[in-house]
Amino acid sequence: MYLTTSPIDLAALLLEARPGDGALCLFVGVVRDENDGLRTTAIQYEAYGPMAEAEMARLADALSRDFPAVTIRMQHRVGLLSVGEASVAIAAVSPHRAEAFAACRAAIDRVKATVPIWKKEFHPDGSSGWVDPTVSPSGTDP
Amino acid sequence: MYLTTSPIDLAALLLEARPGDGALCLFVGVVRDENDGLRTTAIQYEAYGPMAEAEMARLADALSRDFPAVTIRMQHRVGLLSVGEASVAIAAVSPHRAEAFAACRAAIDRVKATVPIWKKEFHPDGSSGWVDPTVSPSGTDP
Amino acid sequence: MRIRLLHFASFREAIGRDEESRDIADGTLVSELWAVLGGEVPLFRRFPKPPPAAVNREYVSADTVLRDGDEVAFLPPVAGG
Amino acid sequence: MRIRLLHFASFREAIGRDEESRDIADGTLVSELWAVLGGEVPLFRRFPKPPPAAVNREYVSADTVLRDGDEVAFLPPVAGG
Repeated sequence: MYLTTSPIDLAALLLEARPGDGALCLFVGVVRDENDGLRTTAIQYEAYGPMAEAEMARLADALSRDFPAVTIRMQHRVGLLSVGEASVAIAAVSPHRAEAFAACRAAIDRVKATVPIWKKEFHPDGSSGWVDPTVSPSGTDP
Repeated sequence: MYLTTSPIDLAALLLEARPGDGALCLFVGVVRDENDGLRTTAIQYEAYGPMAEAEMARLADALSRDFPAVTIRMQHRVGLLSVGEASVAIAAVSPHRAEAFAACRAAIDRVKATVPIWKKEFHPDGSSGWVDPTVSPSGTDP
Repeated sequence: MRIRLLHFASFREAIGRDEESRDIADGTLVSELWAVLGGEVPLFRRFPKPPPAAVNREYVSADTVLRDGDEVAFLPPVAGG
Repeated sequence: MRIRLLHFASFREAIGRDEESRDIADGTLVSELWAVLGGEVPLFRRFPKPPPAAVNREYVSADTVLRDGDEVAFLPPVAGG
């Protein structure tokens, strides 16, 4: 399961190293208090669950082909998250660090580009809005 | 203190995010069971302690200048480590992911290049040897 | 033939439901289904071309022919991470 | 004048001690101190030029002039991480 409604267990993701692995790169996306100049109090993550699971599995397969030495674990949280909570975490372990960094970076970039997950930001004045990275480049961050 | 003789507490390194931070990149170097084709059972890390502390502080200052949006935490372990134990951990948090990855990668590269720490590898046959990255390129890994 | 149509995020809010079944003509293309929805939802007419679409939980191109029993979704710009 | 000299890792093992005090001539350069050590330790003579050196816990160049009370170390190739 790549999606979770519970807080992401980073320690569990970190347990991945095998005896031949010398490098672990972990990326964690965290809910920020601001996006494009607007204050954010919380973010609702909504997924097309079964497709998001399938798409992340396809992504994991593609990453295994592109980075054969790397083992990758990913989790994406859905539901209502507060500022400071982890929305996504990706752990990449490999014998050497270059491919751990490269695979981890590729993984988060691809997750953001193709996995059917959406987020609605809530602002201090009670307003809210869906983030559209195609019209607001920094909406793709972190 | 950047050096520690105790196991690195990854959870403590991860506690770093501020409300404006949306990205965390953690790198962990782990003792591998093999280096340059030789099996490894353990590694002894030795440091020029006071200089290593000073050098890592200088490194942290330089990284703050090069990546002003990023907060970095680093720990390097010294002493005798078994396969699978973390030798170094670097956490970089920032508003966006690009600079978190870049700063984390730069940090581990610089730690390996300049901090006065040495490692002696122990092999299954009882032999041992100091790792010299200048004659064995992959000795610089992870 | 009959398909199942799912709606997410801003599209779900615009159309006012998250799921429905629809009878459509045999041979209907993904792009033609989008045009039908555009007749019902003003927001959808603002798209110069159909948004990314999924059939049976995989991305497909707009010229894909729909089949009976398909699970279809048009996807607003994704924003995971 | 008197300096404190520290030895680490392979250099420590080659010279057989981790620390010592030495009396050296005023104005001795880092590179000259290395040459003195080369007279005592065969391994050190195999270096075509002095290895990285630290004075008072900072990297210095080989043409640095040593001063009384300095803490000096020649550093084998570092291998942290």
